[in-house]
Amino acid sequence: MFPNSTYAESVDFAFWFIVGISFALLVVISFLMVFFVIKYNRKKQVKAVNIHGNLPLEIIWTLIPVLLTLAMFYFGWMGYQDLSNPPEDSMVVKSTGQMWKWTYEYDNGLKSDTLYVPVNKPVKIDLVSVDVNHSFYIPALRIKRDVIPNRENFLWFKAENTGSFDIACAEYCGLQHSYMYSKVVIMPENEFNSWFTDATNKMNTTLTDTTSIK
Amino acid sequence: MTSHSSSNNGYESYLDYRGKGTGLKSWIFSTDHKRIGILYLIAMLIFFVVGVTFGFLMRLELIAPGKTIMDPQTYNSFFTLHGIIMIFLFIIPGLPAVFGNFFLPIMLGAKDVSFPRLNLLSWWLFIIGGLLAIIAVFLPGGPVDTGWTFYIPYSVRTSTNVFPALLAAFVLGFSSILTGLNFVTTIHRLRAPGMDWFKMPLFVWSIYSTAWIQVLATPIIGITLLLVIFERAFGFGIFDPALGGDPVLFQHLFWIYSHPAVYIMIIPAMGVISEIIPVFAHRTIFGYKFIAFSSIAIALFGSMVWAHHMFTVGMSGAAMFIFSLLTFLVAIPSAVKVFNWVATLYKGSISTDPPLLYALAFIFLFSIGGFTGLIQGSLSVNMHIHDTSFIVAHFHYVMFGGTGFGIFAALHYWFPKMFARKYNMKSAKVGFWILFVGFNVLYFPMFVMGWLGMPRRYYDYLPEYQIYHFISTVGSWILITGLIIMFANFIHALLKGEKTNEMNPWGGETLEWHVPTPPPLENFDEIPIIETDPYQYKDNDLSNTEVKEVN
Amino acid sequence: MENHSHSEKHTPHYGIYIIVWLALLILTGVTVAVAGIDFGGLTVATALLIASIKSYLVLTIFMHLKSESKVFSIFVGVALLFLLISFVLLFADYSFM
Amino acid sequence: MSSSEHGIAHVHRDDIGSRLGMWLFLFTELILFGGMFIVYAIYRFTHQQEFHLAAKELNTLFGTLNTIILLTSSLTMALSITALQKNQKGLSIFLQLTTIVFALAFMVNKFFEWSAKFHHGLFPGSDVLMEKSNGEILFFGLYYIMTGLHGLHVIIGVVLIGTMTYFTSKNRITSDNYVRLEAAGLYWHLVDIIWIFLFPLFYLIT
Repeated sequence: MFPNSTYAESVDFAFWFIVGISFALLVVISFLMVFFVIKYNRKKQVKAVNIHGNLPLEIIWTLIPVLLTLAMFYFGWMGYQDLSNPPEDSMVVKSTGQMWKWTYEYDNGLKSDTLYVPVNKPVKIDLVSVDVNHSFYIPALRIKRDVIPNRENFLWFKAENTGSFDIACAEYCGLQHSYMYSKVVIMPENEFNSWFTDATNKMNTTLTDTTSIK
Repeated sequence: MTSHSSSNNGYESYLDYRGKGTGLKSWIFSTDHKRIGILYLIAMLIFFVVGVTFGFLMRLELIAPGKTIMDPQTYNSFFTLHGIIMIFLFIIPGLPAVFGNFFLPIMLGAKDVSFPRLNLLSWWLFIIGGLLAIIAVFLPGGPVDTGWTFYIPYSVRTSTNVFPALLAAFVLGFSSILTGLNFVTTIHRLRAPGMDWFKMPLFVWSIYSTAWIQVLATPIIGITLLLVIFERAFGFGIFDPALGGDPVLFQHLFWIYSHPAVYIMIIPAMGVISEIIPVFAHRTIFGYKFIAFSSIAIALFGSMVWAHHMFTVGMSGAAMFIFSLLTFLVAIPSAVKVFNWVATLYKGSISTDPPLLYALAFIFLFSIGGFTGLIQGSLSVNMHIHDTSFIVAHFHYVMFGGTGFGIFAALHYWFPKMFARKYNMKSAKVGFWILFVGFNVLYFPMFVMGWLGMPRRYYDYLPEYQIYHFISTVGSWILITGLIIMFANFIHALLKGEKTNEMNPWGGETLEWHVPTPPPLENFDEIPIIETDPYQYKDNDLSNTEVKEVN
Repeated sequence: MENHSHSEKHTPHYGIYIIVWLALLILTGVTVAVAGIDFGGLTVATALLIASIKSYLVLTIFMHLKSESKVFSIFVGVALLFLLISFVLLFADYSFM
Repeated sequence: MSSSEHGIAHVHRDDIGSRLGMWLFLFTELILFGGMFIVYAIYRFTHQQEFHLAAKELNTLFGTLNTIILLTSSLTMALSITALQKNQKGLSIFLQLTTIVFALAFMVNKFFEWSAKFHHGLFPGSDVLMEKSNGEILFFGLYYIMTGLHGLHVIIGVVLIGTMTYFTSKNRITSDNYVRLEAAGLYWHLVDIIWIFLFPLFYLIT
């Protein structure tokens, strides 16, 4: 699953940065444990030595983790800063979560159950829930935000490649929670525009139809 | 267990004591801290088996996409009940209520806890809470399906039996508070003469910081659940968004308790490890004060990081910054503990008996749990992996790999003292290795699929995740085999195991190894006077005086 | 550690309690009286300040914290610190929204 | 170290320990209410105007009267312990009974206050309340739960102090063994402290 935005790339970097350090430390800890257990095994009849502690060592292994974790924090925080500041020129789509489906509404009132967006253009998603908590999650873009009644949440992204990706609900919301999937379709800008115009026209005709029947 | 008639070596053991009534009555109304510990142990293990069964069945359902053995409603109830039972009825009482009760007074050189009758009341509240949780399954309306987190607004909307489940958690909270209150008072008031704070065993330090969290944090969940009960029953507007409430505020209050609760679960396990490692390395613990103070530090900082469970709800930037930063810093005292444990193995005389194996596995698995905790504490990464099976894997590594293995370590370590029986060492080791392998096969794939985007609490999943789910389910079978071997070994030991009155089978130096086996009714004929530190191992020093370093 | 003397209490007096009671009544009067005045944002702060003074009196005199050993005051401090942490961190979220 | 009677688990008198335990229990009560104060604080912060409006419905006179009653009952409770310490058993019992009378007066007052609210249709889920703004619904939800739970604590206090009065009259609480009376007193003062905060926050923010 390749990352599909600069934000997703920064998430992947922070992830592998922490995994790398953690893995190295885990190897050291595990190796030392196993090594000591073998080297100082009671079967070798060697007398144990009482060592009550070592202050410089304690300071070192407190300070080094502090520095490492501060670095980890830094990358996570910088990435998040990016996510919480959508560009001014973002296209806004309102996403409504309800048990158990998503509906996307564009600023001209056009509704869709699949999220069509143009590639390389910032898209801001306003998140609205009409019943319980949901969470809007696009794994390919590494973004997620809870959808909570009475709360105005949003997220934004700028996809770098076209394609069709899953949108999942990540906050437990009852019986059909695991079926609350939909798709985000990222298309080239001209394709998106023609879809948007078509769909809008279709919507307007249906609207006039219903009014004429009345 | 009641069929004990161990030889009387001129004293009355707590197992033989006949005071108030006989048989069952002499147990369930006993105020003796050791009997109460055993009562907790029995109750807790029964709930553990039930919880494991739910987990096993869920894993079986997930072996393939689509319906395998149950419908989604049943699955949703199963993960809720699995969570409620494992957290409130197994891990939280696991170490403090069982081994804290049994060994804390002995390790302090006391005859009992400060309030023995209150102690018995705690156990009864625990049982009442457990019964309420069972009622929540069988009442019409169907088993509760909110997840153990009871998030608003789903928990005021669903028609299932939320009410008894909330009440159960509320009552269990009180049981936990009373235990904590009892332990804090006991540690302050009943230390034997000469036992100053830095002569206390490290298990006592860990129970002390745990007990404080129990007293201070639990009321918050009590009141929060009570508010939800009122909200459901009488239509008050508190958290319900339809009445203007804020569902996020519920989450805040829930986690103000439930995050420190994680430390209620893990700190005592760390205490057990700090006991076991010096005994089986046969040398003094490395960095006693650092381990002791890190328990307090974890308790303190642990109460400041709750909102890292809520990074995706849309908190303010300031809150995100603070909670993420503190989350990283709370890892430091845990790291310090791990380093000190490993250093304690250095130049020891190590005997690889089952308790040590469990302790080493604890360090390994808890480290993985801790490191993956760092990954989640990172804000941008959290946006991706929050509420995926990555989280499920992480907290099982901490809760099961950490606390669960800590409980098993404690059982193997203290079993001979508690029951005056020997278990089979070989079976214990076989059981351990199968359990260890099964554990990793079961939970590690969840990290991978979580990173790939598999959300948690999913009854069904997309086909691309099937291979990981399949491996994980196979892991659950291996793990359960290990558990069966372990429990069969204990049951066999209880019924047919070799009786032993050996006072100190492992060569421990804390006080519980200096009372007879099984311990007498009031632990000590005469309260001991403490002159030395808990982990002396003076016999090491005779030939090695020149290498000895003093802190 | 054991302290078995349970008659270590200070010599009891009625007078101090009555003085504290009078002070509490006066403070109640003050808080009702100033509630009508609009201090802007300070109204709540004033009310809470007076309530805190009243609680302090009850804690130290009626509940004997002043004459108890130090560990009792430390305990109260720990409990209040926990509540304070919860308040401060929660407002770190709500007041910067 | 007195050796304990055989067969009875550990008879050991430690008054400081008992009081320490009681204080720890009081913390849980304090934090129980603390949780509700947190909810109150947040909602007051997010719904300032509506809370002001809603608080106008509450009767300051009732509130002030109840504050005075409760403060005075705290005084009589404190005095009853001093009386016992001075070995004035009769006076102590009288003061304990006075405390109970004040507590009951508090509840009677509360009863009239709540009745008046119900009479105006202001109770959880009522039509009158549901038509009001979100902030007002939250305010009254909190008002009923917080004063209600406090009232419950007053009733528990009455039972507790009543039991202590009985013990005192039967000489099970005496001038050299009164730690249970002290514990009951501590509980009662905590109930008072909680009211000291409830009063301005609900009645005086109009």
